[in-house]
Amino acid sequence: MYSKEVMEHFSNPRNIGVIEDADGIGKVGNFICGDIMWIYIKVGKNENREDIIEDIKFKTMGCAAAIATSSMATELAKGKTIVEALNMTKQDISDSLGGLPAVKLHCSLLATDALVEAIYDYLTKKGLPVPDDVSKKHERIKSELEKTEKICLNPKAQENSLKKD
Amino acid sequence: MYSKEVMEHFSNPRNIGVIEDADGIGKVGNFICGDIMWIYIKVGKNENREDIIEDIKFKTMGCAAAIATSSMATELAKGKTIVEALNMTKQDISDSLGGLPAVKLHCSLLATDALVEAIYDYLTKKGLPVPDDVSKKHERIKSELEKTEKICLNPKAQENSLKKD
Amino acid sequence: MKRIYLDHAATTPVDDRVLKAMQPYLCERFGNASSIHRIGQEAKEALEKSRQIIADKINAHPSEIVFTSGGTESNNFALKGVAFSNRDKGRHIITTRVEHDCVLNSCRWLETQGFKVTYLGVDENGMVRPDDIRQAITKDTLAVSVIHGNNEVGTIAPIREIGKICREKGVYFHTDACQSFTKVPIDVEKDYLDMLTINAHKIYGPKGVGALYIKKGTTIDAWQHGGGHERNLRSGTENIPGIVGFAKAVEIACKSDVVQMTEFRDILITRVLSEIADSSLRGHPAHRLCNNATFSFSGIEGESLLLRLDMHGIACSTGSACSSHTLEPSHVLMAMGLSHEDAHSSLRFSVGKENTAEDIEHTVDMLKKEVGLLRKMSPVGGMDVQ
Amino acid sequence: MKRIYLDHAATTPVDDRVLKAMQPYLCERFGNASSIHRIGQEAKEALEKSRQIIADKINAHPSEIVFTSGGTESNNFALKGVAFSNRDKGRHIITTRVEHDCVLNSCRWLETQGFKVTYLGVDENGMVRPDDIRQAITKDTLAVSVIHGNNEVGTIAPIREIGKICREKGVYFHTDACQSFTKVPIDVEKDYLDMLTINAHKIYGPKGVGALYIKKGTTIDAWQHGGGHERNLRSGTENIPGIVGFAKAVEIACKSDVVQMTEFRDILITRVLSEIADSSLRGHPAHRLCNNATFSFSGIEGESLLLRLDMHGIACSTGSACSSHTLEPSHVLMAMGLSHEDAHSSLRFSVGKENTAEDIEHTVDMLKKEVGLLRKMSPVGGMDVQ
Ligand SMILES: Cc1ncc(COP(=O)(O)O)c(C=O)c1O
Ligand SMILES: Cc1ncc(COP(=O)(O)O)c(C=O)c1O
Repeated sequence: MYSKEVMEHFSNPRNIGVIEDADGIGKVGNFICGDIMWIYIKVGKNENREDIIEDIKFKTMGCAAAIATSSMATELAKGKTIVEALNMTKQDISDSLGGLPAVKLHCSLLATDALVEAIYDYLTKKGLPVPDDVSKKHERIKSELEKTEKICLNPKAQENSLKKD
Repeated sequence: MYSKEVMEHFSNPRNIGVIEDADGIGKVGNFICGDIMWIYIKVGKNENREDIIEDIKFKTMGCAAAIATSSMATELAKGKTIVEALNMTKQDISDSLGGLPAVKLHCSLLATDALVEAIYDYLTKKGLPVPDDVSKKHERIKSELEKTEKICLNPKAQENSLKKD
Repeated sequence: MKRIYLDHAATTPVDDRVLKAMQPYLCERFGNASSIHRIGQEAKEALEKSRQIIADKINAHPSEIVFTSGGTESNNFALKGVAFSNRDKGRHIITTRVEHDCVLNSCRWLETQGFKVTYLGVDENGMVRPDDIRQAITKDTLAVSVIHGNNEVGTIAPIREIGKICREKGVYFHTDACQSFTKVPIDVEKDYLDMLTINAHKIYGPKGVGALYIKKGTTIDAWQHGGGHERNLRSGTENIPGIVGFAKAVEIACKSDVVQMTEFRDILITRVLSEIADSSLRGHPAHRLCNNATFSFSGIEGESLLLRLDMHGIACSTGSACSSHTLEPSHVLMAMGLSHEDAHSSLRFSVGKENTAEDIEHTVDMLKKEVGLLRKMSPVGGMDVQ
Repeated sequence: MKRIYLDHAATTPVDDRVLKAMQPYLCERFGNASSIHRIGQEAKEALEKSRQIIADKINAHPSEIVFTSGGTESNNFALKGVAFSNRDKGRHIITTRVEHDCVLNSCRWLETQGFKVTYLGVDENGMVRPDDIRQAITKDTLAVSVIHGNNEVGTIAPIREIGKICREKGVYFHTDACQSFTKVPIDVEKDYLDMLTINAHKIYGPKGVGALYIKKGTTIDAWQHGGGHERNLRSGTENIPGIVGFAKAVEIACKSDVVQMTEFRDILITRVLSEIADSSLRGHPAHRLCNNATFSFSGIEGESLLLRLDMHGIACSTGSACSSHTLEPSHVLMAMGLSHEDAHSSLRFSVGKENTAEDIEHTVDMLKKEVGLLRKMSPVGGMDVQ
């Protein structure tokens, strides 16, 4: 079901934990699927004086795919400039993991979302200019979170589930 | 499927053949089931000067039940008075054979019918009085034969058959 | 007494290699293919490998194969699933009068549900005329279902020709290939098939397993609802040992077996027709299954001949169902225009790969003897034969 | 690494004695039970003997047992067969929100065919209230279907009480006993059952075999049409080895296995609840299947815990289907009023007779370890536990 890479990152996830004095925190979650992901970043500067992700940690409650994508996303982001990190796509993550099952692709989106949110948090906290696309992404993420929370409270939503055995 | 007695009579049927100078011949058949039964009788007298079935033979085309009931019916009838033979029921035959499958019960009726027809033939040929119930039976047998022949010529009849494998 | 089994059209023994392939999946690798733990995933792998093998055999994509509990379920599913799913597009189905009962009775049931069914006749060899199908197709027609290799008389229908007509007319084409599968080549592309029924227990695989090929894009409703197995088309915990056995049976089916069965069938036919008077071959003389030899022996009822052969350890089958379960003669033989008498006097021999030349010779010898005996008993035509 | 299988509610291995009973019917006594020759009649005898064994187990008459391809087919057949056969008498069916998907999805399909279905809720233990059923029955009600032993949380429904209500009200009562069969005594007379679904692969029998008990006199249509097998109620060549295996599995099921499973289940429950913080038992604390222990571990998603246990060779199952096939949480847990989060954090352990005490102890040890690890990773409630 899962690739070897997914199982490897799931078995030995990198960058677990919190950063106590984090510069930004991104908290996302899809309550329906049951995945919740928090990403903490510490921002530094590289030799070109660009903002880079100096340290990154995550906390995830979720399926194997959610944990593996968290691990992979943090691995990929570490050391990247903020601009590079923002350009990371869910495809990048899933490719690095040797692919994800179709129903699990949303996990890799969740990881990029968490990273965007952490960066957004950092930018707004610092009073730095927030690029347009980042604002837009932030709005989308916020509204989706609200939507899934609403579905969770709506008992109708659970009537279509399938369970086998 | 069949009782031991049926299989025994089917394997070694008694009284097969024709009686060239028969006193009576009964020819019955259910074309739909594919059973055709001819019974030949030779009539003699017992010590009380009653008509008895001195000899009896049959020719049958039919399933195992048809052959076994022919064999059993002729066995049972041999030596009986005509009155006794006429009183033989399909139940007598099927009981003597240790029972028949439900769909095959009609075979034992066929055998008693053939016997009735042979006796009817003997009585009418000899100009002897035909008891009322024998006439009635003869009429029934004749009309049933015509009915099944008609069904055979009616292609609709075959539309409901079931075949397994 | 050696047993000689000549009823392979009814069912076959499980091949040793099939049993061996199945065995690990019964006691050790027994997982449920829906389970995500390792033992479940092993089952899933076996399932998908089996699907691939079967798809390859008929030139299909694995995602087009749905496993079922057998030929009966596949035929029910194909006909009812397509009918219910497309009832707003039409209500008419075309089939033939020589189908297996699971097709006929599915159609009859559909008639009670508001569908109209045309049951096409066949010629005296049991062959359906493609032109009849062309003419029967109306604007209201949803699907055509024609048996590939007839289970009673062995006639092989021209499915490619029929498939072409259906494709041109835009109606679905389904064939029931339970008897022909692995005996006659089938290519779902070249034969223009939209659906194809196959099963395992006719090809030395286990009972209780079959499949339905469903061409990608076919509009069909699931017929057995539940946990969403088989891409939501057929729910129910997958019978992994059975499916693995099915695939193995497909894998080991080979040309040389077909050649040998054909040879035995031909010896049987040649000897019977030349050595037993008033015997006739039923079904098409040339376009027939490699293992089917069905005869009528005039003056004899099939069941009694069958049972007398059974006493010699020889197993065959009546063309007619009269003898076992109903009193009516075979609908297939009647559709071919046989009289009731001829229909009742029919016997089907279906050879298998484990038969030997001596089996066949011995069978003909016993057949001659028993036909003679029964004819001596028979009032019909009994005088002039033997 | 020793494999510890604790997913017996999904499927069980085939017992050696079952395999041994089946084997002769695969290769040697492979006949078709419809064939009238000896090899067919042998198969028929095995079929009827098996039917007797199963009938005896539930206090039914053999003629009331119809063999099918499994629990899914039996449930589909029961519901659809009764609905279609009685549609002129009524259109209403009552079931619960905690049924297996094959009951729920059969009902949903029936809704598309003009039937009305009431899906009754349950209490927080997954228990249906008989009084709700009494109140839901209207003049239009045809049948009530309630799962006996719940496959996810193990709660055992009071079928005798429900059956009595149905009998009084004159509506058919069906129960899906796939999980409870041979674990909880069932008596079709005393439990007022009109229909009962059972299958083999949950009780150490083979996959692909089940049965439907149909009380004599019940008005029900066949759902799989064909050659008229199973007294015309379910056509298709009978899967004799499977059926023989099913009967053997029933025969060897014994009280002492139930006692042992109960003991292991209780060790599991006691240790988990006392040694793992923020863990809760799901399902009824007392009225529960002897082999089911379902927990929620707050702050953890079930699938990841399942997979981490799998790395230790321990096989269990998520209460939620999210992890494998859909993204939604278990409908059973949701019906019991759990939050999405709790539903996602559930795991089902189902013990079997071949488990050992060490299996259970080792499982709890590993569970403690992995729950701790995953909670360290988790943002939810991760601070205060461990
Ligand atoms: C042509 C044909 N179709 C369908 C079937 C039914 O298949 P099954 O016995 O697997 O249900 C059979 C044999 O039984 C058959 O010969
Ligand atoms: C309660 C219940 N009903 C029905 C089924 C379906 O049975 P089968 O897998 O034999 O189709 C299962 C298990 O799969 C079950 O647990």
